[in-house]
Amino acid sequence: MKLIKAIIKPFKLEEVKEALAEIGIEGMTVTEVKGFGRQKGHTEIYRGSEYTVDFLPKVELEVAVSEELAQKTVETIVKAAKTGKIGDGKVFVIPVEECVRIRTDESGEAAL
Amino acid sequence: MKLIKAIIKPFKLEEVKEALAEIGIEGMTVTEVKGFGRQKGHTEIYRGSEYTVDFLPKVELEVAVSEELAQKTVETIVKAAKTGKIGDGKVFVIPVEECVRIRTDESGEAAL
Amino acid sequence: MKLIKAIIKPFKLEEVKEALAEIGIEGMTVTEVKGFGRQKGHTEIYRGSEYTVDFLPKVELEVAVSEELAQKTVETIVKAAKTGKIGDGKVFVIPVEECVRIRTDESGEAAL
Amino acid sequence: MKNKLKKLGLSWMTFVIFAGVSGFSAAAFAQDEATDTVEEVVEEAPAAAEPDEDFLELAATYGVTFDFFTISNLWILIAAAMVFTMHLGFATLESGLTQSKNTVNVLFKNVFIICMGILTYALWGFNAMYPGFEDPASGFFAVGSMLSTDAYGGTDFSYGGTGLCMTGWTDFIFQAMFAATAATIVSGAVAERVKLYSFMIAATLLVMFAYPITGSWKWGGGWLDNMGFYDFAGSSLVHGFGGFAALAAVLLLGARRGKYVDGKIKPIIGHSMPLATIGVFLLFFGWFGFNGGSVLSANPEAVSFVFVTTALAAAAGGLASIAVSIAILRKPDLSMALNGILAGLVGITAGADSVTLWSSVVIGLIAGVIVVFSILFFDKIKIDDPVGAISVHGVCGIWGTLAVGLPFFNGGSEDLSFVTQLIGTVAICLFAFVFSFIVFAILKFTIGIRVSEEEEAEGLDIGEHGQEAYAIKPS
Amino acid sequence: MKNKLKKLGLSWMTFVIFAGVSGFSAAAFAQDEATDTVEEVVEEAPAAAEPDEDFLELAATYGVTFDFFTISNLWILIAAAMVFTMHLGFATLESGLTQSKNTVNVLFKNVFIICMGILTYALWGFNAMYPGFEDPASGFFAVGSMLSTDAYGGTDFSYGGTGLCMTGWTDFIFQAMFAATAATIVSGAVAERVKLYSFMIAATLLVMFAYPITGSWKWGGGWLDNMGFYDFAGSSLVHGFGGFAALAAVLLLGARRGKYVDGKIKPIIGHSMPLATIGVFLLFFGWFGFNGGSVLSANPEAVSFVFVTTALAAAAGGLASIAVSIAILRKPDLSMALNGILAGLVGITAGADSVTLWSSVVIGLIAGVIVVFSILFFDKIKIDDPVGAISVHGVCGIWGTLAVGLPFFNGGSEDLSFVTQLIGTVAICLFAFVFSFIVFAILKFTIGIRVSEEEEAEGLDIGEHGQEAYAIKPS
Amino acid sequence: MKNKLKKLGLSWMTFVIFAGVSGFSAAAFAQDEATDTVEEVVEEAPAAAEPDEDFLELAATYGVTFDFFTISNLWILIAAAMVFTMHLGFATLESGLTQSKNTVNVLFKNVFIICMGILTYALWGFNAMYPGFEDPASGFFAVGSMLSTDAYGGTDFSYGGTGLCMTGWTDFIFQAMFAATAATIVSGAVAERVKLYSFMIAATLLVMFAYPITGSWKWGGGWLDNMGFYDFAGSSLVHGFGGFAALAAVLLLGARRGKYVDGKIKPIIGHSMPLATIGVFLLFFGWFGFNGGSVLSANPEAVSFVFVTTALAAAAGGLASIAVSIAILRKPDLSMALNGILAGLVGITAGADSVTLWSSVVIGLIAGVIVVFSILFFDKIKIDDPVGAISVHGVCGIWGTLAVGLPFFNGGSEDLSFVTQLIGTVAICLFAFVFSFIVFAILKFTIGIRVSEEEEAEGLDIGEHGQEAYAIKPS
Ligand SMILES: Nc1ncnc2c1ncn2[C@@H]1O[C@H](COP(=O)(O)OP(=O)(O)O)[C@@H](O)[C@H]1O
Ligand SMILES: Nc1ncnc2c1ncn2[C@@H]1O[C@H](COP(=O)(O)OP(=O)(O)O)[C@@H](O)[C@H]1O
Ligand SMILES: Nc1ncnc2c1ncn2[C@@H]1O[C@H](COP(=O)(O)OP(=O)(O)O)[C@@H](O)[C@H]1O
Repeated sequence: MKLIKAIIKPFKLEEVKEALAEIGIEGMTVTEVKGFGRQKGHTEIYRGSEYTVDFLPKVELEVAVSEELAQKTVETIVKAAKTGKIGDGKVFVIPVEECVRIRTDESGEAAL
Repeated sequence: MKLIKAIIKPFKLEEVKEALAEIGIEGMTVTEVKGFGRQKGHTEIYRGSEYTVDFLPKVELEVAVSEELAQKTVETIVKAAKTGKIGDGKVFVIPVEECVRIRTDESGEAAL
Repeated sequence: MKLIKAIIKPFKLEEVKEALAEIGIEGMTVTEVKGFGRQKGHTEIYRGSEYTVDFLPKVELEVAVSEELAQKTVETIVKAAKTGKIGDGKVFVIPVEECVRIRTDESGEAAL
Repeated sequence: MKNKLKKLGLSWMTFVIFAGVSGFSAAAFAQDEATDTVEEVVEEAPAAAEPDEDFLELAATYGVTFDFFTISNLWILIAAAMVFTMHLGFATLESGLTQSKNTVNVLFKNVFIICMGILTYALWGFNAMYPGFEDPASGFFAVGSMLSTDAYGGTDFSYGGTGLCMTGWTDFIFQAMFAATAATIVSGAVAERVKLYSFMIAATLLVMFAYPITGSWKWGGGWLDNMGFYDFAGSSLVHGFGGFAALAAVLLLGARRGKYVDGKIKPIIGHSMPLATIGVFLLFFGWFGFNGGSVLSANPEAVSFVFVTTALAAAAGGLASIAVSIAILRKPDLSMALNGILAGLVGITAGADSVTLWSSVVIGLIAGVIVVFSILFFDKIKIDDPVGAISVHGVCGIWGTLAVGLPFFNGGSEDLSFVTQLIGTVAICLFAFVFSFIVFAILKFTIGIRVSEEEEAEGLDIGEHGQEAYAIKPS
Repeated sequence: MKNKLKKLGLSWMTFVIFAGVSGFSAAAFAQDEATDTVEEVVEEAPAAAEPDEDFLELAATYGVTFDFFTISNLWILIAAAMVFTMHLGFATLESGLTQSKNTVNVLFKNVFIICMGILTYALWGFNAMYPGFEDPASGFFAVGSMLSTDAYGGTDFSYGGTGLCMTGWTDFIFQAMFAATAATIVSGAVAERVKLYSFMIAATLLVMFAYPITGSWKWGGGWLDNMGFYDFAGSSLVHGFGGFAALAAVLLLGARRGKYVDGKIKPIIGHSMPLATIGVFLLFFGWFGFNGGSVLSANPEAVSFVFVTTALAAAAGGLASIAVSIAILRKPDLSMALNGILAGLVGITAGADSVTLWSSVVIGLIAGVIVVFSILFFDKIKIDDPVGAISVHGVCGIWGTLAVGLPFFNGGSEDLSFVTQLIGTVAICLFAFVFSFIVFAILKFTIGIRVSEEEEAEGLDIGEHGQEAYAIKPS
Repeated sequence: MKNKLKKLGLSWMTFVIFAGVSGFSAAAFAQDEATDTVEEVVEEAPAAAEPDEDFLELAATYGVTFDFFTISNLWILIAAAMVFTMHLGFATLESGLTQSKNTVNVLFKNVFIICMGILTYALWGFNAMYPGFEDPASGFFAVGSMLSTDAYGGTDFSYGGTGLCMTGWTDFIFQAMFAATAATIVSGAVAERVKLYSFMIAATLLVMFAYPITGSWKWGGGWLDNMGFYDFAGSSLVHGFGGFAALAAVLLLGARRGKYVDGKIKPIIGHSMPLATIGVFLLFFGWFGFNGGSVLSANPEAVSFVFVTTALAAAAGGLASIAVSIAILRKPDLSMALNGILAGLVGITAGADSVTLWSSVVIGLIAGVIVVFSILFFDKIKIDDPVGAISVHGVCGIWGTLAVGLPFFNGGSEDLSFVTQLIGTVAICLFAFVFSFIVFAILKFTIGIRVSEEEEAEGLDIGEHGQEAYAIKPS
């Protein structure tokens, strides 16, 4: 199993969720995060002093999927989250050794 | 070492924390997240328009443990977090290659 | 590639970010989390009842880096985040199998 | 207004009377003597405005007290608006001291209460509370009825006179703003676990029927009034009432899950101290209207004295709670400071006009001490009151009412008796407790008063309203 | 003040006149008869205070109505301050019902509007709105100008007389607080997508020029007033105006991205219900000043009646919306309850002084029902109004104005006609719509009125202001 | 009240005097002439209410000015309640502009200040501030003492007369609400790093001793008053005082860690713009009471003029800051707009009653410009003031006081001199600075004034109070 961790622009969440639903993925966990990356350098001013707003609001998606689905999931997220503009985010694939559904004690891919 | 990532219902946090303490685990990191999964479909209405509250408040627990403890930790979490109702969440086990305690530079399992 | 996950004290974020910039790391994702660890036992009182403030505000940093940079990154974070006092946090190194930049579809280390 | 003027057939004679009332004719004498110089002056000063018809009519109606009546009436209206802001104060205080998953529910209850309170008071409560008992000695329960007027704008002008100094409308709106308070107090104590519809029913019954009954005992000229019981603005009649109605509800409802575990108290921390602080400041502000308006006229001495005692007691209550929290809880506790201010305010409410100046400080100080220990006490006996409403309103309400009966505080007034005060406050609080107990008990055994364990865990916002207070659905 | 006193050359004669006016000479007669006893009394009572010169001058100026004038003037000033708090109410309501990424922008617009509104009203609007048309029948547009005074503090004391009962300054500040409201209403409807500078320009034009024009039609004694049109405190003149100006803006602006997707409505949920609730309570509070102050004197009957109708309609509106939301939306919806209260308030504004008592309840109830269906309707036809401003102010504004013309509500008054009410409200709302449409259309085809797709997605706070509302940059 | 009436032995003669005073006897003459018609009228109109005894007593006490006295007294009380809301304004503004980890601390300080301020002012300050200097020319320091009354409710009715137009209680409560302001201003400037107990001690000394001293120089009739110094509602006496006391504290305290790093300014961003905005609107609202109440009577011209100048200056200040922030900071900065409004308000405070109409706009505009540059300047010289208190209150306080002395603004009044204004404002601000410096210096070298580096990093909420403002402990 893989844990797909995607950092995307917040307003893309809905679209990504729907795209994932279309390929049969119905579970995910979402966190509000702040991202720091190339999309920066926009200097702002607070009460007269300049500062760089370098932590931009992003959404982090964690989706655990079976090996087979992993590639497809990544592609789906990339496609749905793309705007082509800087700051679109990243997708990471992390190995998952075990997975348990708390409610049923099911484990492995059955738990996803 | 393993990183146990558990997504649980928020009000179960206290119980899980105490259960973990009993098996000797005293460190963890907690994030407020929104979960999307089977526990959905409850349609709500905001100012007259229907929408699906599909992002439900959950808590994500990250616990790094030694190989030996991993299994026990997962079981403990599952047991403490279970309500038997849909939406109880998942536990993922992710490999950790290295771990460092910032304060002391200790590394490996000593750092946990 | 590795995902470096560091849990640090919030007010150290700026310093860590700058230290990472110096070694050429310009991307990271930051989450506000609550940490539970040795730095606890400070009992507080709310409306007369004692309780342990065991969930302290921390910041979780996720930095994906190439194999080569991993060690250096960990060291840099540890150095910059250290105060020597309890609660300084941990750094975990997690394997990453794949990485994609959403904007460009680049993958692998080029995507970092 | 035009129509009415015509109907009244305001004649020239009214003008003459009025002119007389205000000394116009006397002015005329003076003018005879010094006509020239007068004209000189008039050239420089802007011409004295001609009184218009409306004014003349009004003045003719009220006679010599017209202006005092107008000022007083205006003050009570403004005071009513200030008391209104207390409902916002309660809404923010209660939501600040509870968890964010129940915020919509807490706010909704407060919005409902003020709307329901005003309407039911118009439909029934007001006339039930001020019945004009024929025989005050036996005045226990009065029958309410709808506010009524013969025609547009009609309320008897002579309603207030100089004793009451306000129109019937003013009396109604001021009292209506008070009425809902009792339910609001209960709202805080039962928060985070009460079933919404059950609460709405109980709150309506409390405000519509129960509150006017005890109210009439004193303010409606009933048996307590007849006995010499004194409760200026309602330490017992409003706050004690609310606090003990809350106690009954909480006893039937039980504590929030997770509050008392294995014999230990686990605090459930309020989610927003800024909201709670906004609430207490607004309540403090509104209390100037609550107590100041209860003078029922703009009598300069009485209103200003009440402002001073109110402010001193609140300040003393806040400082006392801070001191106690530092002394016994080892930390300056903001939520205790906030409760201390409210305790001082509740404490002074019964005697704001009749205790001596520095007594108000002492009453406030003691209230501020009492409230901390009371909160600790109720927690110890596992009576779970998320916002401290029972302690603040119930316990300090009794304290304030009794204090008025102590010679030390009332300056030895012969009209005030500790025993009478005791009888009164016990009667009121007991009635509130019993009424509330019966209502909540009936609800408990019919539609239920507590949300399911699951709903309580997930939060009442989603459970009862399908709405989150702080949506973070990113978009 | 001292200087002025000297300039006025206040002579002894003024004192005599004054003394006469107030019956001093009469008092002297009485004293002749009973000198000894008087002295006795005086020994016990504190000495009657000597009237000082300032007072004498003022009293001499106003004559017999001095005190009534003073009370009335004070009331309108306090009412102005209460109306001021409505701007905070709008600011919090609007920011609560929108997303957190646009909060700075929403707050900024409200801060700007009140500042701009007061100043432009002083520069132009006030004198344009109260022109004293020579021929009311043809009074359509008046030319504005700067507030002016000959010298320090100078405003003609005779400005108000007993009919208006206030100084020119008071009249100005009370009306100024109203003036900005129209723009605030638009602000809510166009939130989350309008370009800041375009909005600032449009808002300025609306407040400075358009609002005084329709205002003068009625309150400035223009053609509508002449026709018998009645709008007590502005259901149409303020709220209908704002609502329809908003509608025009929204039509040109389009819906927020993501609101209507594939023919389905996707609600964009407000980020803070506590903020929204604070907003509505403050608006309710301010409305007592809005309607109560519109009596334009402290007339006890009128002001108190207006307080009662205002409160009853608001309460009824809230309850009706709660009931409807439970009935058709299956859940008690807090945001609908809040809108219901506002609907009731807007609805009663036109007739707060002239409808019968229980009519106010019915008007409020109907407004509370209308507003829910109106919000659903506008959403169905894809007119995206984040806070429901068009429904609350526009639709319920019309409802309130028309209701005054219905015999059922006005008690069959002969002065009020449904047709005239219809003409008036249509004229006002249409003018607002057309003016706003032209202004926003010109802006659309020049500097643009909508932020870029990207900025809308990222939020206007960063885009327009480079500031976040809730900084969480940890430090 | 009943008791007192008896004690005063209100005799029939009082009634006669009163009747005379109000022209009753004159009315009697009129009635003789037209008895029949009168009766006719009376049938239609409700009967004129009988004046009750309380009223008669009061009116007898005050004589002809009774109603004016009552109105004025009521206005100052309401103004006091409005000034009270400014403390909530400060609490929310300050917590909004600071970090969430210090929110409980900021709120707590504000809660403490208002409680402490009211009590110490009763214990010492009020009598120290209004001493009635025997020789004004040498009036520098007066000894304070407890408020006192001979008996219940007793304050000399003749306290105010028509010059002051209020009871002693009213005077006290109005001034008490002002008193704590000085400390609140300091609170904002030292936020996020000051040790709680040290601050509490310093604030108490400032409010109890220092503020009444400078206050007595002018408002207590001391040497500055004697010299012709003018400061209507306290640009210097309240705001300048607070601002310079804050400056001294900040100099001793140093900047927050992380604010100035390697010679660069790193802004520490406030955590909630909605809270900050609520704060400024409430301060604006309260300022109508602050300035309007400082008229010390309900004089229609003066109060209404003050409302207008206050509102115009605030609006101008807001717009000026917006313009400047757009011009030099390239973005419309909400926090600057908020500070601009406050700057305008502080600026107009010294001359709200005495500058010409459009001068108020110019004073506000200039204040709005000054405040932005002042904030930038203090940041440049590394004086760290999280909320801009020194600039808003200190710098604009001086500006406002001096402006009153400029003929351009005061319309060339001969009573006002720039040099006197300069002497006064320098004396007041200097005294505040020196007093505050000494107090904070002593504290610094004894118990310390700054929290540990670690506590500052972790936040004062946990460090000083063991409480979080926004608990998110899920449960
Ligand atoms: N090395 C990294 N490790 C973790 N997260 C990263 C990394 N680089 C970028 N991110 C995340 O991805 C987001 C977008 O990256 P950025 O470099 O701004 O643009 P792009 O995705 O277009 O390259 C960042 O805001 C951050 O949250
Ligand atoms: N594939 C997944 N990847 C990541 N998180 C998941 C996944 N599936 C479920 N979750 C998380 O687990 C929570 C519970 O899952 P859900 O399907 O609702 O119920 P259950 O745990 O009973 O199967 C979700 O709210 C979500 O946070
Ligand atoms: N086993 C663990 N798994 C995950 N996070 C941990 C673990 N132990 C500690 N942490 C995180 O590290 C933070 C600091 O740990 P703590 O034990 O308090 O101090 P120290 O880092 O000095 O050992 C905790 O607050 C928690 O967020």
